[in-house]
Amino acid sequence: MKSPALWLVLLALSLAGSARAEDAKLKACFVYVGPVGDIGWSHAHDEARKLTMKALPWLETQYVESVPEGQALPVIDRLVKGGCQVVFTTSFGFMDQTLEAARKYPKVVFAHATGFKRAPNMATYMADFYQIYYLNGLMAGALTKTGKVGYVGAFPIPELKRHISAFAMGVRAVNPQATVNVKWISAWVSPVKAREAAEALMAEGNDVLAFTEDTATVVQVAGRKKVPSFAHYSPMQRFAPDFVVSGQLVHWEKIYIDFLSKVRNGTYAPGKLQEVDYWWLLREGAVEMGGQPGVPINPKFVDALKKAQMTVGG
Amino acid sequence: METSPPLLRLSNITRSFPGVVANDHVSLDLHAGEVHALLGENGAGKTTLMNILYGLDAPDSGEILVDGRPVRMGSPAQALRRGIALVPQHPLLVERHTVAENLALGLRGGWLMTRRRLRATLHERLAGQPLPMDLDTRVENLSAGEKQRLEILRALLRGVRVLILDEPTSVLTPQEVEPLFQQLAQLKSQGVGILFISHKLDEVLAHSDRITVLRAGRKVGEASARETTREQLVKLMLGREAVPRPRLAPPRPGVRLEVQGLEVRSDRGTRAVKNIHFSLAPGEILGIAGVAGSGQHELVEALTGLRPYQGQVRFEGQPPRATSPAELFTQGVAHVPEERAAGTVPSLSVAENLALRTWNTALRRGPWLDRARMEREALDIIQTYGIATPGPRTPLRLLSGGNIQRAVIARELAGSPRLLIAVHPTYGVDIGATERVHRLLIERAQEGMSVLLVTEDLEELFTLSHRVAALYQGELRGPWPASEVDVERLGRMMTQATEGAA
Amino acid sequence: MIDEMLQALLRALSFGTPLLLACLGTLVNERAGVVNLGVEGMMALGALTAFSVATETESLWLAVALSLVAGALAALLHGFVTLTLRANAYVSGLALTMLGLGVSGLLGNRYEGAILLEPAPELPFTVAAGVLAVGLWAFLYATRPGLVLRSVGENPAAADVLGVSVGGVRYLAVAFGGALAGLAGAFLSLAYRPAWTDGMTAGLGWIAVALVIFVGWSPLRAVLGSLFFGLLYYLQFRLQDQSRVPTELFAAMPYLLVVGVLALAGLRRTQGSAPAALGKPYHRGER
Amino acid sequence: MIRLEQEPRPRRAKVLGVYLGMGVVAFALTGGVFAAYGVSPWEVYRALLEGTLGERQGLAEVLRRTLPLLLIGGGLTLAFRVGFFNIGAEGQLLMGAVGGTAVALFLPPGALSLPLMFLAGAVTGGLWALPAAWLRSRVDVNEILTTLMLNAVASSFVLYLVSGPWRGEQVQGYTYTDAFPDAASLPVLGETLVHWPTGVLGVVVALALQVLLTRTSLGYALRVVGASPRAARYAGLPTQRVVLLTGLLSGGAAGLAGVGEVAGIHHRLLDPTQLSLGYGFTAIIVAWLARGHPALVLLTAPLMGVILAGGDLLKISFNMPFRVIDVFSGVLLFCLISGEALARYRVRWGR
Repeated sequence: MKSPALWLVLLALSLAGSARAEDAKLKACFVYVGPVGDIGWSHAHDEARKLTMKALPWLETQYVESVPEGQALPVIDRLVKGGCQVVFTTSFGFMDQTLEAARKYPKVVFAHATGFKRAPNMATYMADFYQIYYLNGLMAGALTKTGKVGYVGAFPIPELKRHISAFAMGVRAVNPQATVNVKWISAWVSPVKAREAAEALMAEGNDVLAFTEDTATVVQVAGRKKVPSFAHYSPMQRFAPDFVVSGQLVHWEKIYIDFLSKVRNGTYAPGKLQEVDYWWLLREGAVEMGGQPGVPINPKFVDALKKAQMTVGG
Repeated sequence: METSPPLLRLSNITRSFPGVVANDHVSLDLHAGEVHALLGENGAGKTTLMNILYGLDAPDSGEILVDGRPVRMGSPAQALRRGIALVPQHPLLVERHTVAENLALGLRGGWLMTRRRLRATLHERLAGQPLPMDLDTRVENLSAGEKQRLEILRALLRGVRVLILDEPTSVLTPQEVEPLFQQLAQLKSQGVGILFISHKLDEVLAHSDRITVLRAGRKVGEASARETTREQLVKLMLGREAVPRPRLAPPRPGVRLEVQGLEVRSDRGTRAVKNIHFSLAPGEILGIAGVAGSGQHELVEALTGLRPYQGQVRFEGQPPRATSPAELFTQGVAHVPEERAAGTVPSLSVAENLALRTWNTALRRGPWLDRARMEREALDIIQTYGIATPGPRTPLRLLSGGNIQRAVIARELAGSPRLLIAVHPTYGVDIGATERVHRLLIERAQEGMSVLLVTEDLEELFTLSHRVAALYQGELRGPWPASEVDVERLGRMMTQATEGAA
Repeated sequence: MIDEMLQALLRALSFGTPLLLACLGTLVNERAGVVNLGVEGMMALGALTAFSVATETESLWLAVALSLVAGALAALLHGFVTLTLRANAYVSGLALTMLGLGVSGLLGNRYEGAILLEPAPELPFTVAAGVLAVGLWAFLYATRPGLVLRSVGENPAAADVLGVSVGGVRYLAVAFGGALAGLAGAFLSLAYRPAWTDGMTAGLGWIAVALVIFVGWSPLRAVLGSLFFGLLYYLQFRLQDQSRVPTELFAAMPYLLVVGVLALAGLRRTQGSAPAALGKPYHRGER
Repeated sequence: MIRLEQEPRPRRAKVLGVYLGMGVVAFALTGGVFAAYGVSPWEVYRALLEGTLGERQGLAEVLRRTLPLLLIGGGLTLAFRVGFFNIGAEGQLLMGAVGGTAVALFLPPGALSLPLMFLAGAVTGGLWALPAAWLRSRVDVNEILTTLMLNAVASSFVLYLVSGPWRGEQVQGYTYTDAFPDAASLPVLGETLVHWPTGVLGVVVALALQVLLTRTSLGYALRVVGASPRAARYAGLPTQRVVLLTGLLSGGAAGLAGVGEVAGIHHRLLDPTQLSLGYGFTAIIVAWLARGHPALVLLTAPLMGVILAGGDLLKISFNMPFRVIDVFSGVLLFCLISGEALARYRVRWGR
């Protein structure tokens, strides 16, 4: 570069180019609490991110995995600096820091999953399963012969308690004497604990299993002992094709596509988000029943379930 | 022209370590049926030469020839294959294994080795040799002599042609020495070449055919044992004449230490020391002899505050006011421990090592350590006792073994103790250094310090002590005035159950 | 009741298998005098190797074989650093743990959520571990190589002067220890829970290391020890809602028990059975 | 065949050279991992340097990561010098956080809140190391295993607290305590998370431990016990008390770091896996590098801070999996201990 004039021209060109690109693209960034590798929570968000990318050609995304709680702020700092216009934080533990980031970056749109605090530029969202859990509970109640349904739970937090309650209500609806027995394993990902907890439940006579843990361990363990089970969060029917009855699947992309489209067309903008709270359920398609997409109930169990006499609600 | 080449020939072996030339063009021959002694002070290069010969170390230059053919001794395995076996100074045995297992480690061939099979094999292979001990005894329960015999048996199992013995008598009692040399004579008659390393002139003169003398890594002389004299050898070894020792002064009246009915338990909980009585006068040196494991370790630990005991101990008429070694030291009880490693911290500086007794008393200023004073006092001790060190801040590990030992003794004497408990004070120290240590002890005794000298070296015991005693299986025999017993009798006391419980 | 006890025994056997395998491996390399705290890392590498090979080639035999190799190679790295380069074995073991968990997590990314069409049965592993325990006992006490191994761990200098290659024996023992840790990993990812998950070894490697001390370096007692821990791990869930004791206490139980057992072993001085030269580097001529 | 010969007094330049060399080897090896991952190592390292030391925000991140490492590293350096292999700093940090939290939640907030929190954290962290120190000094139980096991126990205990008795009223059933009052929160530098008082404490602790070790008579005892337990016994040094004190000091330092994390970053007690980011293990490297001189952690802790912050950067800028950091730490540790060994020996090839 010899002449300053040429410099200026090039600079102007590149600015124009980048301005147009910015105009064309919206950059959304995702902050995950866990690794995207497992098949649980963060994985599901990342799958949704990919689907959203496919659906919205004008979208650009970036993600950061395994961000510990309490360490989200520096990550958000960097993401915003890197040009993120929308930031999704996907763990309850990020709530306060997302709020702080929203205050710090008033022009950026934030959306926090599972939380309850909002700001003019921070919305909340959640795709919840309680309906499906109730439905799964109905099936579990119909399938149990011992009247004991086992549940391997990660942590006793509201989300799980809500789900287990819904599940138990379903079980009781068809089988008032039945009990739902829970074993907590104090871990989101721990195949070893999940297996021994499932074994303990089966030893205690539970003959149907459901769970919240980010691996398919319980499905596999139950399948080996020919015990019916319900998949959790990801398509796990393939891990025990003959014994997964149903389960829950999530479609975060439904929320992401809707949210980002509205950001793009100006419906959502900083200042307008104070009241925006997605609480999406079956109706919105944010969640789906089944152990595999498009298979709400494993055909192998349809007959058995039909045979069971169900009188819901007394 | 030689008709037959020597069994073993070392030719111009040179080996240097950082800072020292351990072997400087050393050559020697060993013929079949010959006992060849390698004589030299500690640090003269004997051990390095032996390590090279046995494949434990490699020379920088020079050659080893077996039957006239140059060979490369890369490892003990190769040495063994050529019929060269080593009996080290400190037996290299697996203490926790049985005699049979230790012997079996030297056997070749045979994968399966049940106890019964092993027994049969050993009995068969050692047919000519009487087994001196039970095959199922654990080695940790053997005496030093038995361990050495085990080492030799193991060498025989491998079909030995050259047997190297490294200071074989240093851990033996006089009673154990004789059978050793008988056994060596027998091996010699069978055509085995024996290379025998020692710094004890008398036994070298008595039991070897030829003598090679090393000094400071160099071969300074070779002679036939019949044609040389003790004086010549000393001169060769030291490079000068020996200096006579000062004379022992009679002890002073009074009692400094009195021990009555002392009983001490070992780590395993057994009674290692039983019902011991003795007393020690000011200026007196009492020598206690005992082979390893006969209780002297526990006795010393009890008297220095390292081990609880039962019975009565009176120091200057009073029971000791303290039991910890540090407090005992301030009361006037010093301790030169059995092993240098126990009394020193090699990675710390010379000054810090010399402060091991005073760090918490003289050198302490409130919570602080007075480093300036520590170094000042260290310099003082270094000069007074002639410790060869570049300076007080040099790490102790860089000093020679003799200087480290001198530093330990100097530190203990610097506190002007009234009682010194010294265990093997000259162990592993060369003749020159030994002389200096002996002179120090005698001089201090003349000034009134009492010494409890515990050693296996009976020669040392008799030259230093006013009275001598022996420990046998935890019981004290004696003490008697040194003039009333001789080495032979004391040797029997330390090893035999029946004789002489006077 | 009988059913319950049988079930508990089955769980102890199943959960105890990887513990026993890793414990036996560690026991052998400690018998040779080498400390290797990297069991957790080697297990993770073995688990990933086994799972990836099984999914790619569908050959369980090959998967098991390569898990042995992976564990052994990782152990040899530890061997090189500690035996040849003479670095601190404890720190090297920690580094191996970090590296093993890190590398397996990194390379295992693509196998997360993958499915193994034909998982391996658990029984052969369990039987193999049991046979191995008895075999090792016989090896240690009734064969010459066994004696050599023990001697190297007790007094390497004594073995050395008799022509035993101390370094060679130690390298072999370390590799064997690594191979068995790898096999323990393979059991986890092929049979116990046929899938790969980052961090699936869940601290079992560390328990195995502690177990070696607990059982006093005896292969036969290792069987009992691993059964005991297997049982305990299962019972933390089996007993969970049967009492008012908080769940977390049960979760902490295995670790508390390790501490308790070590303390007990210390108080009763049974760790006196540790190989005399354990953790002490040996170098000819530097005694 | 490689043969090593001991070199009693390696030259400083050689030691430094070997260390630097092994550092380069470590970077080259991890560079290989990056390349295998499909990213140019040059680009990674350039971004690493620019993103950590080359900009304010990066520097802030480095500092934030350095704070706990300073404290824990200083304590561990002392512990290693005394021959007490404390690898339970992770658990001691957690227990320190528990102690601090107890003060923050249950004592009336005021000017004394923060000092009391640090004090309580130091005590609880120190006490958590005590059983291991006692077992080690009394019955010779390997402290590596016991401290490690106590990590898991501490983790369970924190979990029990946040999901049980200490669960907050304002957290809607999630497993956290309530947020600390303002008086119990540490001030930070500007908009960053750098809770600087912890840093001040870290520097003070590192220097104090250095002075303790080299200038005091107690320090003399510590060094003797660490270098030669036999000599310590011979001279009647209070070995058992020294080891217990070492446990208390190193555990206490880790406890202080735990208070820093809850009072400076989280402002509440939470799930242990989120609370501590493996600082207790990273600090082992910090301490190992400091080679027995607690003051040296003032250099080595920031070094690991750069690596940790750099690892975060790799996750953000190159979408690399978080395990990259473990690989990096493992390789670095291997290279460093090999380097240490090589520095003390001369390598000879062949016989």
